[in-house]
Amino acid sequence: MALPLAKQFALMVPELFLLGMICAILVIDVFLKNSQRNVTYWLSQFSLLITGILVLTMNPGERITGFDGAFVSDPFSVLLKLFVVGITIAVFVYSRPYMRDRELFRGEYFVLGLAGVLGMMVLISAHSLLTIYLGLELMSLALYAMVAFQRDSGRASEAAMKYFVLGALASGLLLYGMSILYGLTGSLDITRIAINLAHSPHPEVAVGLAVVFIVSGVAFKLGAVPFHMWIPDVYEGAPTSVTLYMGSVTKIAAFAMVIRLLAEALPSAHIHWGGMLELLIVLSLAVGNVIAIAQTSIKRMLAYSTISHVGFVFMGVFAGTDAGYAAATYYVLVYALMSAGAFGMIALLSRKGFEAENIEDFKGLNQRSPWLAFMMLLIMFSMAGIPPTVGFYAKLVVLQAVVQVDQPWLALYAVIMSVIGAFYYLRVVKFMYFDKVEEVVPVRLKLDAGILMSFNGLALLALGMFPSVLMVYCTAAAGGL
Amino acid sequence: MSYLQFVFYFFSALTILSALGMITVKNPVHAVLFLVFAFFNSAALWITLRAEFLGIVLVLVYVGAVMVLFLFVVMMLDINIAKLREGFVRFLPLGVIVALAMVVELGLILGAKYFQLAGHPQNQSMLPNTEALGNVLYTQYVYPFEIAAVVLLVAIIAAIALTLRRRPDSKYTKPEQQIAIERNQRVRIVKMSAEGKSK
Amino acid sequence: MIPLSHYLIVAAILFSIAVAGIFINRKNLIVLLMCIELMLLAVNLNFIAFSWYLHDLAGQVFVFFILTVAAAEAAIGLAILVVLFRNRRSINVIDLDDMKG
Amino acid sequence: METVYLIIALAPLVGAIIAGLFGKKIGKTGAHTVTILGVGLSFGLSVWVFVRLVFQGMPTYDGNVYTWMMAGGYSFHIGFLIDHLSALMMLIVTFVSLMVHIYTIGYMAHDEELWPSDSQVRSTAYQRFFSYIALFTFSMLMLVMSNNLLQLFFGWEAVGLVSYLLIGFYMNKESAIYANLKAFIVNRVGDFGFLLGIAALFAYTGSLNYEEIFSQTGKLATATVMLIPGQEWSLPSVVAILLFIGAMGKSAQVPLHVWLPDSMEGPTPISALIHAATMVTAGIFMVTRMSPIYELSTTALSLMLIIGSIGAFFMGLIGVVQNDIKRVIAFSTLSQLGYMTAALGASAYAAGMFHLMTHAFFKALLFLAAGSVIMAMHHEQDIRKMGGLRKYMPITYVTALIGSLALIGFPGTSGFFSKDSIIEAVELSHIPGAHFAAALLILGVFVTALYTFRLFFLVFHGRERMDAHTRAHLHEPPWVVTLPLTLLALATIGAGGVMYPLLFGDFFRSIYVAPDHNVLAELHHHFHGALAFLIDGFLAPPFWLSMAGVLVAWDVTLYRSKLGIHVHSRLGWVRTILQNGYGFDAFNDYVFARGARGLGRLLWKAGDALLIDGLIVNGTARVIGWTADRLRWIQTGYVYHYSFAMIIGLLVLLSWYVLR
Repeated sequence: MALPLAKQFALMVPELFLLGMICAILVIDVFLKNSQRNVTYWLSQFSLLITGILVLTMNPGERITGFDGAFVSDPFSVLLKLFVVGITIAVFVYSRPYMRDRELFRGEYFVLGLAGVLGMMVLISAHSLLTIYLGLELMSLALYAMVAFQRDSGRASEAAMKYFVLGALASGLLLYGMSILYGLTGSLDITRIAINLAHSPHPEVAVGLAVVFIVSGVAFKLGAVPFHMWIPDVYEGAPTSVTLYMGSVTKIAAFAMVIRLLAEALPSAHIHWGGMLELLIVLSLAVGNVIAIAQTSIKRMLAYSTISHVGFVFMGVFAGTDAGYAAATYYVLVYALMSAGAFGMIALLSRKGFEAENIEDFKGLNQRSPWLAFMMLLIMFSMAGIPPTVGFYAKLVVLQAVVQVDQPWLALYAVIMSVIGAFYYLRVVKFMYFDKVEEVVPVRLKLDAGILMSFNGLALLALGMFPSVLMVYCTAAAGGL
Repeated sequence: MSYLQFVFYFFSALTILSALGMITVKNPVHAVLFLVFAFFNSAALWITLRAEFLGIVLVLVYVGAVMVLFLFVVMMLDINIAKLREGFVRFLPLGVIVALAMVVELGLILGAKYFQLAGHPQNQSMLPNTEALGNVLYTQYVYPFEIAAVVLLVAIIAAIALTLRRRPDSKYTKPEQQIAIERNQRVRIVKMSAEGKSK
Repeated sequence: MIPLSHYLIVAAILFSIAVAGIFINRKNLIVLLMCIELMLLAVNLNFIAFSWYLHDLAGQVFVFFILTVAAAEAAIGLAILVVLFRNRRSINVIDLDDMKG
Repeated sequence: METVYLIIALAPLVGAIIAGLFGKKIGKTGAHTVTILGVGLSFGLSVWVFVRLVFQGMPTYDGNVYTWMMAGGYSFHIGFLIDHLSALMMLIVTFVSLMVHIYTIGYMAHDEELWPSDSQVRSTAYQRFFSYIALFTFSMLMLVMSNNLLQLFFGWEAVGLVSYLLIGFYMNKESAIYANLKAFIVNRVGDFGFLLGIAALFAYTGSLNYEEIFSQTGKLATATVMLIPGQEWSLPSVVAILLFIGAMGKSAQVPLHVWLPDSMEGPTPISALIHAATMVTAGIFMVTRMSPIYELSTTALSLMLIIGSIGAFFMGLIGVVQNDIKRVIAFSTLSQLGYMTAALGASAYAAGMFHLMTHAFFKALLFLAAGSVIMAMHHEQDIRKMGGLRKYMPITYVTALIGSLALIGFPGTSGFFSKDSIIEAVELSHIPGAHFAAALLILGVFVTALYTFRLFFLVFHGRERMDAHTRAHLHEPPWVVTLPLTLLALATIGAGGVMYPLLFGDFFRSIYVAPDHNVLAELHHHFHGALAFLIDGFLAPPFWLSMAGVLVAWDVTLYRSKLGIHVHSRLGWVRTILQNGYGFDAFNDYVFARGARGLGRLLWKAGDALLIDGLIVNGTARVIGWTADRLRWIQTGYVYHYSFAMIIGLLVLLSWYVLR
């Protein structure tokens, strides 16, 4: 069972490499002049790229645990890490002009961003309560700082403060649940907790207590109602480049935490957390979709839409079957892609002294840049779940998973709610295509960002037409849990 | 009541009271001090559970560093105390109700028979607490230990990135330039004709 | 001997006080940060109590890491607080309502 | 072989993409060259496949080429089923499409003149048009080559899409946009039924693959479904009728036929290809493909028989009073589609398919000839302003005559073989409603001859009623127009005699006909070779009826042209009824369109207000909007409220799930 230490370290070569690069960048950045900040940027991108390649090449192809069960490498973690790293690259590309215009283009931003990625990777591979907590905190601390990064902005610091206080509260809830779980099972290891809970009788009520706190904690990180309140404010207040980061990749990591805690550690308590998730799903779908309609800020609108998407992700988890976990994985990966595209679009359309944060700012985008408008159309269609974009398929597999566990009413409810939700996505499309602007300001677009955005948008279409390409991996990932 | 029980109830009561004090006093400096007091008492509680090392760490590191940081910030920020306490009483009942509900629910579960395990714990290992912790920390828990190090690194970077301000207008001397000064840069000998004596 | 549940109940009370403190306190952000510290203290007590009664060191190790993380968290929290104060000249919770709806 | 099939389907798509995306760069010549090459390749390969399949006994191909998705134990594929039925359809589609492509070079050559000079799309309209028709060919091929209902549905929607794009091709014409919208809405009604039918089949058989569905017909036959509590309905009937509703939309059957006459707003080559020869026959094809299901339900067959024959007779009547050259042919298409549907209803699927083929040839021919006339007349479409064109356009004249004779079923032409066999099949059928249908179909022969030759005589014979300027410029169109006309005319004459054997025996192996429905087998007993059939044809009542029709047409248009006016004044009300198309349009306008418009306005207002200024005025949207505004208040911006919500949530979960 216990591998030699060298082999254990070999499992986490990507993480070690990334850590080394973080330290290196931190030191190199100190010696750079402000005009040479691009060096930091390219170094960060290079680190991410190599990390991604390492994740691929060091992929054991099976489930291996190391460090006394604290670290696990399985198909699930490899898939999620690849997406985290890949989408972060896109996030950095989208945010470069935005950061530069606002004098935020500093080395610390990239160091913190990379540290956040490291935290996500730790979280994704975490296999004990301790590493879950540490990974989560590593990610969250980097995020708190990134939200407050625009130091002269009152709104950014307000958002950071709200995020921090509520995030710490949620961490506290999660920790409390973990402590009860530890008390019940006497172990921090996920596998041992699962075995212990399944094989020796435990008082229902006590398990329920632990589950309530843990569900509350993870629901906060993903942003399910009623633990969602931070999302709109923080998304709106944070610099768009940070919103982009936290809106896309961190959801993947948070989802990994949900799977590790609920699906792997507590499968025997499905009866408890299933019911709780159901309540959260019902509330999230309603609140997210309905309030989004009344928004005028596109960042807030997308924040509420996040909440409704979280409802869908939870529906997959709620099913509690392998098909459900695969569907939820698929959904969250697709969501990260869509949200990176949507927030990335906001960042790309912003200029010096102008934030494209109102829905009205998308007016007449078709006149200004037909191609970007088309990409945004694809993203909005995908979020609304309109075929042939991948959003439709993602919703479909989730609904299917729910129907298979005999919850047709929940599926029907979700469908109705997403029809309501389609309203506000289409509103953006309407603004882009049917409203005219008097003065047509051409969009100034960097080549790399343009290519990546095209890739991002077209990927949603291509995946929608050939959904099985990704679904195969998701099914394998869920099967390997 | 045994000695241990007395110690337990005494310190528990003090911890809870100082926690209550913390959330109710007006002056934030007092609040910090109440929290410090709560930490001291719970350190004592931890020691009753034979966790001497953690108890001492709590006092030395936590109270000694973190709480002092709190105090420092409280005093650094110029806060109008009187204004801060307005409207407190209005929301107190709601807070009390929710907190009580929570205590009751948690108490019902925790106080019931489920958590009565091992009423008479025996001292399982002869190793002192500090040594036992040290043994596992660098072996079994080396991975979490490394992550914790990164967490601290991130905290340092974040704190500096957020608060460090280079003031362009601040004046400071450069010692190396002061040392490397040459005489002729400072003293100029001017030749001039002597002034005529006044009459 | 003191039963385990006594420790747990003390922790639960501390936890509830911390939670109540977070939403009773409408004026001072620093007290919010302190409430979070108190909450972690309650969790730590839980872990240590379990650790002792289960004869398992893992709980204490967890507490060790929680203390580390909490210190880091406090540092960042206070840094954000300072930034906020510089921008707003206030740490009044009620003033934090630029974004809503 | 799989590669060949893929090439057949994809070659037009490649052409469409190149012409559509790079239209500006490759220019007009590039656009038509690349699309014609694509379609030509498909046609060549289709011929080869057809020959191999039919004459060299190559086995039927049924296989999947790509797994589109696997979900929850079900898998959805893209695959091909190439049997005699689909090979025939491929042949028809690619042949007519190729002809239309070539024809379009001539027809659209000066198309820019029809656009306002400031129109942005003007410069690429030509390329766009070629891109569309090539895209249409691809979609239609996907539809007919499919081996499952999902892909069929994909093709179904795709051809619909291209059809809407082309009806509204002249997007600056309001009538074109209106027609476009009408086609869209009417087809949605049909598609809704179609989709429900597919869903019902999927629910009961767990598959969308034809093969797998048909292997379960035994089980399906006795299945019942309860749509209204207490009412058990036979599942095959429900499915068959739902699918037929889809066919009604696409194949323009009464009462969902209203979009087809208006679709003539599109350029004429489109009317020939999409709205006469191929797309509108997709419904006929689909029903034929699903014959094993239809054979389980006499109810559905009877329904088709009645709807088809009503369309065949009454739509033809309307054609008699139309004055727009394209609208006359459009109503003729409706009538002929009625014949095909009636054939399906009589279980004479092979006869329906046969008529589909011959109709594709002669109707495409007629439309293209009409287009040729329209071109010569400088886009004048009113037949009252034509006349005597025989002299000026001999090739068009001859080909149009061949087409008209085929349409009225003159013995020897292809139309004769196919239409006569339909009539006889219906006469022999025992399905309820068959007698009624047979009577209407036979009367329809007279009507067909009447409107066809009324049109023919008014256009090509008699007094020249156009103005002097037009007359001076009358001339035969270029070879790219006359070549397709000639080729189609040859096909129109030849197809009947050559292809006649496909009616009988097991040519269409995939068609299943219940033994007691098999009218074609019965017909076969009376059949003593094509020649005998031909001679019989001269003696049968339909021939005399059609001759009477021609005579009457001649009488009212040429011999006693005043008589027409006389009749008009006496029977004005009949004419009004006919010209209003039995009031279908008016009815739709009053009930559906106005009702829908009212509903639409309601929703539009709600949607619009919501969309434009975030305020909600009306309807459901108002409730949601109101709720949204209320719910927003929860988001106060205060941290303590946020944490309070979290704690309350926690307490609720705790109390609900733990302490219950």
